Amino acid sequence: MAVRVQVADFEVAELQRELLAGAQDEGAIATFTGYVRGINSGQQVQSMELEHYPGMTERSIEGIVRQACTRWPLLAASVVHRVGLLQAGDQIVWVGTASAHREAAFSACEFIMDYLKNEAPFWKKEQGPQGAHWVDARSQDRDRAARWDNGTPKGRTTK
Amino acid sequence: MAVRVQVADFEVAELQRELLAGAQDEGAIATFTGYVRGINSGQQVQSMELEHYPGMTERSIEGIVRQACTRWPLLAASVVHRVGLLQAGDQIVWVGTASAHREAAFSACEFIMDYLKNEAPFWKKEQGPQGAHWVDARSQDRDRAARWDNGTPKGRTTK
Amino acid sequence: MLKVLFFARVREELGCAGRDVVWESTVADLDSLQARLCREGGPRWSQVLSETNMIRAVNQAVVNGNTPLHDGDEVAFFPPVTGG
Amino acid sequence: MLKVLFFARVREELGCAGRDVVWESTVADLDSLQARLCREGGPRWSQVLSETNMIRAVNQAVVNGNTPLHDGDEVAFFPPVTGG
Repeated sequence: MAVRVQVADFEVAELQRELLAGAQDEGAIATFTGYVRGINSGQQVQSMELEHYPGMTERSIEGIVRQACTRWPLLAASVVHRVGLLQAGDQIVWVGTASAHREAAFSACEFIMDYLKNEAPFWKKEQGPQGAHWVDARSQDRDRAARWDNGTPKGRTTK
Repeated sequence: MAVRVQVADFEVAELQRELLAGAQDEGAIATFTGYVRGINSGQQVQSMELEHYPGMTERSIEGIVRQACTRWPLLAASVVHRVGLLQAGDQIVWVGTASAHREAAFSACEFIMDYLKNEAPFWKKEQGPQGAHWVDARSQDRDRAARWDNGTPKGRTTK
Repeated sequence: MLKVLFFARVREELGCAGRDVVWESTVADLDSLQARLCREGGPRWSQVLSETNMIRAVNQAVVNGNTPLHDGDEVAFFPPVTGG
Repeated sequence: MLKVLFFARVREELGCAGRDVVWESTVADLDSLQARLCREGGPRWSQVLSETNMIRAVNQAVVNGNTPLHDGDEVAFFPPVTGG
Protein backbone atom coordinates (compact mmCIF):
# COMPACT_ATOMS: atom_id res chain seq x y z
CA MET A 1 0.00 0.00 0.00
CA ALA A 2 1.54 3.29 -1.11
CA VAL A 3 0.05 6.76 -0.90
CA ARG A 4 1.91 9.69 -2.41
CA VAL A 5 0.98 13.35 -2.63
CA GLN A 6 3.53 15.05 -4.85
CA VAL A 7 4.24 17.97 -7.15
CA ALA A 8 6.13 15.81 -9.66
CA ASP A 9 4.44 14.04 -12.56
CA PHE A 10 4.20 10.24 -12.51
CA GLU A 11 4.69 7.34 -14.93
CA VAL A 12 1.71 4.97 -15.05
CA ALA A 13 3.81 2.04 -16.27
CA GLU A 14 6.23 2.41 -13.35
CA LEU A 15 3.41 2.70 -10.82
CA GLN A 16 1.71 -0.37 -12.23
CA ARG A 17 4.99 -2.31 -12.14
CA GLU A 18 5.56 -1.35 -8.50
CA LEU A 19 2.01 -2.31 -7.56
CA LEU A 20 2.49 -6.06 -7.98
CA ALA A 21 6.30 -5.88 -7.87
CA GLY A 22 7.07 -9.27 -9.33
CA ALA A 23 3.89 -10.95 -8.11
CA GLN A 24 2.08 -10.41 -11.42
CA ASP A 25 1.28 -14.12 -11.53
CA GLU A 26 -1.08 -13.65 -8.56
CA GLY A 27 -3.52 -11.07 -9.77
CA ALA A 28 -4.90 -8.52 -12.14
CA ILE A 29 -4.74 -4.74 -11.95
CA ALA A 30 -7.42 -2.09 -12.35
CA THR A 31 -6.29 1.53 -12.64
CA PHE A 32 -7.76 4.97 -12.96
CA THR A 33 -5.92 8.02 -14.28
CA GLY A 34 -7.42 11.49 -13.98
CA TYR A 35 -6.29 14.46 -16.06
CA VAL A 36 -6.80 18.20 -15.66
CA ARG A 37 -9.89 19.17 -17.66
CA GLY A 38 -9.53 21.70 -20.45
CA ILE A 39 -13.15 22.71 -19.98
CA ASN A 40 -15.01 22.48 -16.68
CA SER A 41 -18.64 23.49 -16.17
CA GLY A 42 -18.53 25.19 -19.58
CA GLN A 43 -15.50 27.35 -18.79
CA GLN A 44 -12.11 27.02 -20.43
CA VAL A 45 -9.35 25.94 -18.06
CA GLN A 46 -5.72 26.69 -18.93
CA SER A 47 -4.12 25.70 -15.66
CA MET A 48 -5.03 24.84 -12.12
CA GLU A 49 -3.51 25.31 -8.71
CA LEU A 50 -4.21 22.32 -6.53
CA GLU A 51 -4.00 23.06 -2.81
CA HIS A 52 -4.05 20.39 -0.11
CA TYR A 53 -3.83 20.00 3.66
CA PRO A 54 -0.38 18.50 4.21
CA GLY A 55 -0.56 15.63 6.66
CA MET A 56 -4.32 15.28 6.69
CA THR A 57 -4.39 14.54 2.97
CA GLU A 58 -2.02 11.59 3.27
CA ARG A 59 -3.77 10.32 6.41
CA SER A 60 -7.20 10.54 4.86
CA ILE A 61 -6.11 8.72 1.69
CA GLU A 62 -4.35 6.04 3.73
CA GLY A 63 -7.58 5.58 5.65
CA ILE A 64 -9.53 5.16 2.41
CA VAL A 65 -7.06 2.62 1.08
CA ARG A 66 -7.12 0.68 4.36
CA GLN A 67 -10.91 0.62 4.19
CA ALA A 68 -10.75 -0.74 0.65
CA CYS A 69 -8.32 -3.45 1.78
CA THR A 70 -10.75 -4.52 4.51
CA ARG A 71 -13.64 -4.56 2.14
CA TRP A 72 -12.16 -6.43 -0.81
CA PRO A 73 -9.46 -9.12 -1.09
CA LEU A 74 -6.73 -6.86 -2.47
CA LEU A 75 -3.12 -7.82 -3.07
CA ALA A 76 -2.07 -4.17 -3.31
CA ALA A 77 -3.43 -0.65 -3.75
CA SER A 78 -1.67 2.62 -4.53
CA VAL A 79 -2.69 6.23 -4.88
CA VAL A 80 -0.67 9.09 -6.34
CA HIS A 81 -2.19 12.56 -6.26
CA ARG A 82 -0.43 15.62 -7.59
CA VAL A 83 -0.61 19.09 -6.04
CA GLY A 84 0.63 22.51 -7.10
CA LEU A 85 0.39 24.13 -10.53
CA LEU A 86 -0.96 21.83 -13.27
CA GLN A 87 -1.78 22.49 -16.92
CA ALA A 88 -4.88 21.29 -18.79
CA GLY A 89 -4.25 17.70 -19.91
CA ASP A 90 -1.73 17.00 -17.15
CA GLN A 91 -2.10 13.82 -15.12
CA ILE A 92 -3.54 14.68 -11.72
CA VAL A 93 -4.40 11.39 -10.00
CA TRP A 94 -3.67 7.68 -10.35
CA VAL A 95 -5.27 4.84 -8.43
CA GLY A 96 -4.17 1.24 -8.93
CA THR A 97 -5.64 -1.85 -7.26
CA ALA A 98 -4.52 -5.44 -7.61
CA SER A 99 -6.50 -8.54 -6.76
CA ALA A 100 -6.85 -12.16 -7.76
CA HIS A 101 -10.51 -11.29 -8.43
CA ARG A 102 -11.13 -8.76 -11.13
CA GLU A 103 -14.41 -7.58 -9.62
CA ALA A 104 -12.59 -6.73 -6.38
CA ALA A 105 -9.92 -4.77 -8.27
CA PHE A 106 -12.56 -2.76 -10.19
CA SER A 107 -14.78 -2.10 -7.19
CA ALA A 108 -11.92 -1.07 -4.92
CA CYS A 109 -10.47 1.27 -7.56
CA GLU A 110 -13.82 2.98 -8.10
CA PHE A 111 -14.44 3.12 -4.34
CA ILE A 112 -11.11 4.85 -3.72
CA MET A 113 -11.73 7.35 -6.54
CA ASP A 114 -15.20 8.19 -5.20
CA TYR A 115 -13.73 8.90 -1.79
CA LEU A 116 -10.79 10.87 -3.21
CA LYS A 117 -13.24 13.18 -4.94
CA ASN A 118 -15.34 13.52 -1.85
CA GLU A 119 -13.29 13.25 1.31
CA ALA A 120 -9.62 13.97 0.70
CA PRO A 121 -8.69 17.58 1.45
CA PHE A 122 -7.77 18.91 -1.99
CA TRP A 123 -9.01 22.15 -3.50
CA LYS A 124 -8.80 23.15 -7.14
CA LYS A 125 -8.38 26.74 -8.25
CA GLU A 126 -8.83 26.94 -12.00
CA GLN A 127 -7.24 29.61 -14.16
CA GLY A 128 -8.83 30.46 -17.51
CA PRO A 129 -9.33 33.44 -19.84
CA GLN A 130 -11.91 34.86 -17.37
CA GLY A 131 -9.43 34.72 -14.49
CA ALA A 132 -9.04 32.38 -11.55
CA HIS A 133 -11.79 30.79 -9.48
CA TRP A 134 -12.17 28.05 -6.89
CA VAL A 135 -13.97 24.97 -8.12
CA ASP A 136 -17.23 24.32 -6.29
CA ALA A 137 -17.84 20.89 -4.78
CA ARG A 138 -20.35 18.93 -6.83
CA SER A 139 -23.17 17.28 -4.93
CA GLN A 140 -23.00 14.52 -7.56
CA ASP A 141 -19.66 13.40 -6.14
CA ARG A 142 -21.08 13.27 -2.61
CA ASP A 143 -23.95 11.15 -3.88
CA ARG A 144 -21.57 8.74 -5.59
CA ALA A 145 -19.49 8.26 -2.48
CA ALA A 146 -22.60 7.76 -0.36
CA ARG A 147 -23.53 4.79 -2.56
CA TRP A 148 -20.95 2.72 -0.70
CA ASP A 149 -22.27 3.52 2.78
CA ASN A 150 -24.75 0.67 2.86
CA GLY A 151 -22.25 -2.02 2.00
CA THR A 152 -22.70 -2.17 -1.76
CA PRO A 153 -23.70 0.36 -4.36
CA LYS A 154 -27.25 0.12 -5.57
CA GLY A 155 -26.27 -0.53 -9.17
CA ARG A 156 -24.94 1.64 -11.92
CA THR A 157 -26.53 3.87 -14.43
CA THR A 158 -25.72 3.25 -18.07
CA LYS A 159 -25.32 6.94 -18.87
CA MET B 1 -11.41 2.30 -30.93
CA ALA B 2 -8.59 -0.19 -31.39
CA VAL B 3 -8.69 -3.95 -31.03
CA ARG B 4 -5.49 -5.95 -31.31
CA VAL B 5 -4.88 -9.69 -30.98
CA GLN B 6 -1.14 -10.23 -30.97
CA VAL B 7 1.71 -12.51 -29.93
CA ALA B 8 3.92 -9.57 -28.90
CA ASP B 9 3.91 -8.11 -25.41
CA PHE B 10 2.51 -4.62 -24.90
CA GLU B 11 3.42 -1.46 -22.98
CA VAL B 12 0.62 -0.14 -20.79
CA ALA B 13 1.97 3.42 -20.80
CA GLU B 14 2.04 3.50 -24.60
CA LEU B 15 -1.47 2.06 -24.88
CA GLN B 16 -2.79 4.58 -22.39
CA ARG B 17 -1.09 7.43 -24.26
CA GLU B 18 -2.60 6.28 -27.56
CA LEU B 19 -6.05 5.98 -26.01
CA LEU B 20 -6.63 9.71 -25.57
CA ALA B 21 -3.89 10.73 -28.01
CA GLY B 22 -3.47 14.33 -26.93
CA ALA B 23 -7.07 14.78 -25.76
CA GLN B 24 -6.20 14.07 -22.12
CA ASP B 25 -7.87 17.34 -21.14
CA GLU B 26 -11.25 15.84 -22.08
CA GLY B 27 -11.46 12.76 -19.93
CA ALA B 28 -10.20 10.18 -17.51
CA ILE B 29 -9.02 6.65 -18.17
CA ALA B 30 -9.88 3.35 -16.52
CA THR B 31 -7.75 0.32 -17.38
CA PHE B 32 -7.54 -3.36 -16.61
CA THR B 33 -4.44 -5.50 -17.05
CA GLY B 34 -4.62 -9.27 -16.74
CA TYR B 35 -1.58 -11.49 -16.14
CA VAL B 36 -1.02 -15.22 -16.56
CA ARG B 37 -1.73 -16.87 -13.22
CA GLY B 38 1.02 -18.84 -11.53
CA ILE B 39 -1.58 -20.96 -9.77
CA ASN B 40 -5.01 -21.68 -11.21
CA SER B 41 -7.63 -23.85 -9.49
CA GLY B 42 -4.94 -25.05 -7.08
CA GLN B 43 -2.54 -26.20 -9.79
CA GLN B 44 0.81 -24.64 -10.54
CA VAL B 45 1.04 -23.02 -13.98
CA GLN B 46 4.44 -22.49 -15.59
CA SER B 47 3.31 -21.43 -19.02
CA MET B 48 0.20 -21.31 -21.12
CA GLU B 49 -0.63 -21.67 -24.78
CA LEU B 50 -3.41 -19.32 -25.71
CA GLU B 51 -5.31 -20.36 -28.84
CA HIS B 52 -7.84 -18.17 -30.63
CA TYR B 53 -10.12 -18.17 -33.67
CA PRO B 54 -8.42 -15.74 -36.05
CA GLY B 55 -10.95 -13.36 -37.53
CA MET B 56 -13.82 -14.22 -35.22
CA THR B 57 -11.82 -13.12 -32.19
CA GLU B 58 -11.21 -9.63 -33.57
CA ARG B 59 -14.81 -9.33 -34.80
CA SER B 60 -16.28 -10.43 -31.51
CA ILE B 61 -14.12 -8.03 -29.51
CA GLU B 62 -14.94 -5.17 -31.88
CA GLY B 63 -18.60 -5.98 -31.35
CA ILE B 64 -18.17 -5.83 -27.58
CA VAL B 65 -16.35 -2.52 -27.77
CA ARG B 66 -19.01 -1.06 -30.08
CA GLN B 67 -21.69 -2.17 -27.62
CA ALA B 68 -19.84 -0.45 -24.79
CA CYS B 69 -19.62 2.75 -26.87
CA THR B 70 -23.38 2.69 -27.41
CA ARG B 71 -24.05 2.08 -23.78
CA TRP B 72 -21.76 4.64 -22.16
CA PRO B 73 -20.48 8.06 -23.29
CA LEU B 74 -16.95 6.95 -24.13
CA LEU B 75 -14.25 9.06 -25.75
CA ALA B 76 -12.20 5.97 -26.62
CA ALA B 77 -11.80 2.28 -25.85
CA SER B 78 -9.03 -0.16 -26.67
CA VAL B 79 -8.41 -3.86 -26.18
CA VAL B 80 -5.14 -5.75 -26.59
CA HIS B 81 -5.21 -9.52 -26.11
CA ARG B 82 -2.15 -11.70 -26.49
CA VAL B 83 -2.13 -15.20 -27.97
CA GLY B 84 0.49 -17.93 -28.27
CA LEU B 85 2.93 -19.12 -25.62
CA LEU B 86 2.91 -17.07 -22.41
CA GLN B 87 4.75 -17.53 -19.11
CA ALA B 88 3.27 -17.16 -15.62
CA GLY B 89 3.28 -13.47 -14.73
CA ASP B 90 3.18 -12.31 -18.37
CA GLN B 91 0.69 -9.67 -19.38
CA ILE B 92 -2.19 -11.30 -21.24
CA VAL B 93 -4.89 -8.68 -21.70
CA TRP B 94 -5.32 -4.92 -21.45
CA VAL B 95 -8.54 -2.96 -21.67
CA GLY B 96 -8.59 0.84 -21.55
CA THR B 97 -11.63 3.10 -21.60
CA ALA B 98 -11.74 6.89 -21.63
CA SER B 99 -14.67 9.08 -20.73
CA ALA B 100 -15.45 12.50 -19.34
CA HIS B 101 -17.43 10.61 -16.67
CA ARG B 102 -15.43 8.32 -14.45
CA GLU B 103 -18.36 6.02 -13.74
CA ALA B 104 -18.75 5.42 -17.50
CA ALA B 105 -15.04 4.63 -17.87
CA PHE B 106 -15.14 2.13 -14.98
CA SER B 107 -18.38 0.45 -16.03
CA ALA B 108 -17.38 0.12 -19.69
CA CYS B 109 -13.98 -1.32 -18.78
CA GLU B 110 -15.52 -3.93 -16.48
CA PHE B 111 -18.24 -4.70 -19.05
CA ILE B 112 -15.66 -5.33 -21.78
CA MET B 113 -13.60 -7.57 -19.46
CA ASP B 114 -16.67 -9.60 -18.47
CA TYR B 115 -17.46 -10.21 -22.12
CA LEU B 116 -13.85 -11.00 -23.04
CA LYS B 117 -13.82 -13.73 -20.43
CA ASN B 118 -17.13 -15.06 -21.59
CA GLU B 119 -17.68 -14.52 -25.29
CA ALA B 120 -14.43 -13.98 -27.14
CA PRO B 121 -13.06 -17.18 -28.70
CA PHE B 122 -9.87 -17.74 -26.71
CA TRP B 123 -8.82 -21.02 -25.14
CA LYS B 124 -6.11 -21.46 -22.53
CA LYS B 125 -4.00 -24.59 -22.30
CA GLU B 126 -1.96 -24.50 -19.13
CA GLN B 127 1.37 -26.26 -18.69
CA GLY B 128 2.51 -27.21 -15.19
CA PRO B 129 4.51 -29.90 -13.38
CA GLN B 130 1.57 -32.29 -13.90
CA GLY B 131 1.59 -31.73 -17.66
CA ALA B 132 -0.68 -29.74 -19.94
CA HIS B 133 -4.44 -29.33 -19.69
CA TRP B 134 -7.16 -27.17 -21.19
CA VAL B 135 -8.69 -24.69 -18.79
CA ASP B 136 -12.39 -25.30 -18.16
CA ALA B 137 -14.83 -22.45 -18.60
CA ARG B 138 -16.02 -21.14 -15.26
CA SER B 139 -19.76 -20.69 -14.84
CA GLN B 140 -18.90 -17.72 -12.58
CA ASP B 141 -17.70 -15.78 -15.61
CA ARG B 142 -20.92 -16.48 -17.49
CA ASP B 143 -22.91 -15.26 -14.52
CA ARG B 144 -20.89 -12.06 -14.36
CA ALA B 145 -21.43 -11.30 -18.03
CA ALA B 146 -25.15 -12.05 -17.75
CA ARG B 147 -25.41 -9.27 -15.12
CA TRP B 148 -25.31 -6.73 -17.92
CA ASP B 149 -28.14 -8.26 -19.95
CA ASN B 150 -30.92 -6.35 -18.20
CA GLY B 151 -29.41 -2.93 -18.75
CA THR B 152 -27.50 -2.52 -15.50
CA PRO B 153 -25.82 -4.92 -13.15
CA LYS B 154 -27.77 -5.71 -10.02
CA GLY B 155 -25.10 -4.41 -7.70
CA ARG B 156 -21.75 -5.69 -6.64
CA THR B 157 -20.66 -8.04 -3.99
CA THR B 158 -18.02 -6.82 -1.57
CA LYS B 159 -16.10 -10.09 -1.67
CA MET C 1 -17.49 -25.42 -50.54
CA LEU C 2 -17.96 -25.22 -46.76
CA LYS C 3 -14.90 -24.40 -44.67
CA VAL C 4 -15.03 -26.34 -41.40
CA LEU C 5 -12.77 -25.39 -38.47
CA PHE C 6 -12.02 -27.01 -35.11
CA PHE C 7 -10.41 -25.28 -32.14
CA ALA C 8 -8.73 -26.07 -28.84
CA ARG C 9 -9.68 -29.37 -27.18
CA VAL C 10 -11.93 -30.27 -30.13
CA ARG C 11 -9.09 -29.71 -32.60
CA GLU C 12 -6.75 -31.81 -30.46
CA GLU C 13 -9.18 -34.67 -29.91
CA LEU C 14 -10.01 -34.87 -33.61
CA GLY C 15 -6.36 -34.41 -34.59
CA CYS C 16 -7.67 -31.98 -37.19
CA ALA C 17 -7.67 -28.18 -37.41
CA GLY C 18 -10.13 -28.03 -40.27
CA ARG C 19 -11.35 -29.52 -43.52
CA ASP C 20 -13.38 -28.55 -46.56
CA VAL C 21 -16.73 -30.11 -47.34
CA VAL C 22 -18.35 -29.74 -50.77
CA TRP C 23 -21.64 -27.93 -50.31
CA GLU C 24 -24.67 -29.86 -51.55
CA SER C 25 -28.31 -30.16 -50.53
CA THR C 26 -27.51 -32.95 -48.06
CA VAL C 27 -25.37 -30.57 -46.01
CA ALA C 28 -27.60 -27.52 -46.35
CA ASP C 29 -27.90 -27.03 -42.62
CA LEU C 30 -25.67 -27.28 -39.58
CA ASP C 31 -27.13 -30.47 -38.11
CA SER C 32 -26.79 -32.25 -41.47
CA LEU C 33 -23.21 -31.14 -41.79
CA GLN C 34 -22.43 -32.36 -38.28
CA ALA C 35 -24.07 -35.73 -39.03
CA ARG C 36 -21.98 -36.00 -42.20
CA LEU C 37 -18.75 -35.22 -40.30
CA CYS C 38 -19.58 -37.85 -37.68
CA ARG C 39 -20.42 -40.45 -40.32
CA GLU C 40 -17.23 -39.84 -42.29
CA GLY C 41 -15.02 -39.48 -39.21
CA GLY C 42 -16.19 -42.59 -37.41
CA PRO C 43 -16.79 -43.21 -33.67
CA ARG C 44 -14.12 -40.78 -32.46
CA TRP C 45 -15.60 -37.85 -34.39
CA SER C 46 -19.13 -38.84 -33.41
CA GLN C 47 -18.17 -38.81 -29.78
CA VAL C 48 -16.21 -35.54 -29.81
CA LEU C 49 -18.67 -33.55 -31.91
CA SER C 50 -21.61 -34.73 -29.79
CA GLU C 51 -20.22 -33.35 -26.52
CA THR C 52 -23.01 -31.43 -24.82
CA ASN C 53 -21.07 -28.21 -24.30
CA MET C 54 -19.93 -27.98 -27.96
CA ILE C 55 -20.26 -24.48 -29.36
CA ARG C 56 -20.99 -24.02 -33.07
CA ALA C 57 -20.38 -20.89 -35.10
CA VAL C 58 -21.38 -20.05 -38.67
CA ASN C 59 -19.48 -17.26 -40.43
CA GLN C 60 -17.78 -16.36 -37.15
CA ALA C 61 -20.97 -15.90 -35.16
CA VAL C 62 -22.09 -18.38 -32.49
CA VAL C 63 -25.41 -20.03 -33.35
CA ASN C 64 -27.86 -21.80 -31.06
CA GLY C 65 -29.63 -24.75 -32.64
CA ASN C 66 -29.77 -25.69 -36.28
CA THR C 67 -29.26 -23.13 -39.03
CA PRO C 68 -29.16 -23.18 -42.84
CA LEU C 69 -25.76 -23.34 -44.56
CA HIS C 70 -24.90 -21.80 -47.90
CA ASP C 71 -22.05 -22.44 -50.28
CA GLY C 72 -18.99 -20.56 -49.05
CA ASP C 73 -19.97 -20.54 -45.36
CA GLU C 74 -17.37 -20.96 -42.63
CA VAL C 75 -18.41 -23.33 -39.84
CA ALA C 76 -16.55 -23.83 -36.57
CA PHE C 77 -16.81 -26.28 -33.67
CA PHE C 78 -15.19 -25.42 -30.34
CA PRO C 79 -15.46 -25.86 -26.56
CA PRO C 80 -16.60 -23.09 -24.17
CA VAL C 81 -14.20 -20.16 -24.32
CA THR C 82 -11.71 -19.32 -21.57
CA GLY C 83 -10.20 -15.97 -22.53
CA GLY C 84 -9.02 -12.88 -20.67
CA MET D 1 -1.15 26.31 22.21
CA LEU D 2 -3.77 25.57 19.51
CA LYS D 3 -2.56 25.57 15.91
CA VAL D 4 -5.27 26.98 13.65
CA LEU D 5 -5.11 26.48 9.87
CA PHE D 6 -7.14 27.87 6.96
CA PHE D 7 -7.24 26.43 3.45
CA ALA D 8 -8.28 27.35 -0.08
CA ARG D 9 -11.03 29.96 -0.40
CA VAL D 10 -11.14 30.44 3.38
CA ARG D 11 -7.39 31.08 3.51
CA GLU D 12 -7.67 33.56 0.65
CA GLU D 13 -10.67 35.41 2.04
CA LEU D 14 -9.08 35.75 5.46
CA GLY D 15 -5.68 36.58 3.97
CA CYS D 16 -4.28 34.17 6.53
CA ALA D 17 -2.96 30.60 6.25
CA GLY D 18 -2.93 30.00 9.98
CA ARG D 19 -2.32 31.36 13.43
CA ASP D 20 -1.63 30.15 16.94
CA VAL D 21 -4.09 30.65 19.78
CA VAL D 22 -3.04 30.16 23.41
CA TRP D 23 -5.14 27.35 24.86
CA GLU D 24 -7.20 28.34 27.90
CA SER D 25 -10.53 27.37 29.38
CA THR D 26 -12.37 29.97 27.28
CA VAL D 27 -11.31 28.19 24.06
CA ALA D 28 -11.75 24.65 25.36
CA ASP D 29 -14.09 23.67 22.56
CA LEU D 30 -14.39 24.29 18.82
CA ASP D 31 -17.36 26.67 18.94
CA SER D 32 -15.62 28.81 21.57
CA LEU D 33 -12.46 28.94 19.49
CA GLN D 34 -14.44 29.95 16.42
CA ALA D 35 -16.24 32.69 18.40
CA ARG D 36 -12.87 33.95 19.64
CA LEU D 37 -11.44 34.03 16.07
CA CYS D 38 -14.49 35.97 14.84
CA ARG D 39 -14.31 38.44 17.72
CA GLU D 40 -10.61 39.08 17.27
CA GLY D 41 -10.77 39.13 13.45
CA GLY D 42 -13.69 41.50 13.09
CA PRO D 43 -16.61 41.49 10.61
CA ARG D 44 -14.64 39.89 7.75
CA TRP D 45 -13.60 36.88 9.83
CA SER D 46 -17.08 36.57 11.34
CA GLN D 47 -18.60 36.46 7.90
CA VAL D 48 -16.11 34.01 6.35
CA LEU D 49 -15.99 31.58 9.28
CA SER D 50 -19.80 31.52 9.53
CA GLU D 51 -20.34 30.30 5.97
CA THR D 52 -22.80 27.41 6.13
CA ASN D 53 -20.69 24.95 4.17
CA MET D 54 -17.57 25.49 6.30
CA ILE D 55 -15.83 22.25 7.22
CA ARG D 56 -13.95 21.98 10.50
CA ALA D 57 -11.27 19.46 11.36
CA VAL D 58 -9.55 18.74 14.67
CA ASN D 59 -6.24 16.90 14.58
CA GLN D 60 -6.70 16.21 10.86
CA ALA D 61 -10.10 14.56 11.19
CA VAL D 62 -13.31 16.26 10.08
CA VAL D 63 -15.74 16.86 12.96
CA ASN D 64 -19.47 17.50 12.87
CA GLY D 65 -20.71 19.86 15.53
CA ASN D 66 -18.89 21.12 18.57
CA THR D 67 -16.03 19.16 20.12
CA PRO D 68 -13.63 19.68 23.07
CA LEU D 69 -10.18 21.11 22.35
CA HIS D 70 -7.02 20.28 24.26
CA ASP D 71 -3.71 22.07 24.46
CA GLY D 72 -1.65 21.11 21.39
CA ASP D 73 -4.61 20.39 19.12
CA GLU D 74 -4.52 21.31 15.44
CA VAL D 75 -7.71 22.91 14.16
CA ALA D 76 -8.52 23.60 10.50
CA PHE D 77 -11.25 25.49 8.67
CA PHE D 78 -11.83 24.85 4.99
CA PRO D 79 -14.48 24.77 2.24
CA PRO D 80 -15.90 21.54 0.74
CA VAL D 81 -13.14 19.55 -0.94
CA THR D 82 -12.76 19.25 -4.71
CA GLY D 83 -10.01 16.67 -5.29
CA GLY D 84 -9.36 13.94 -7.81
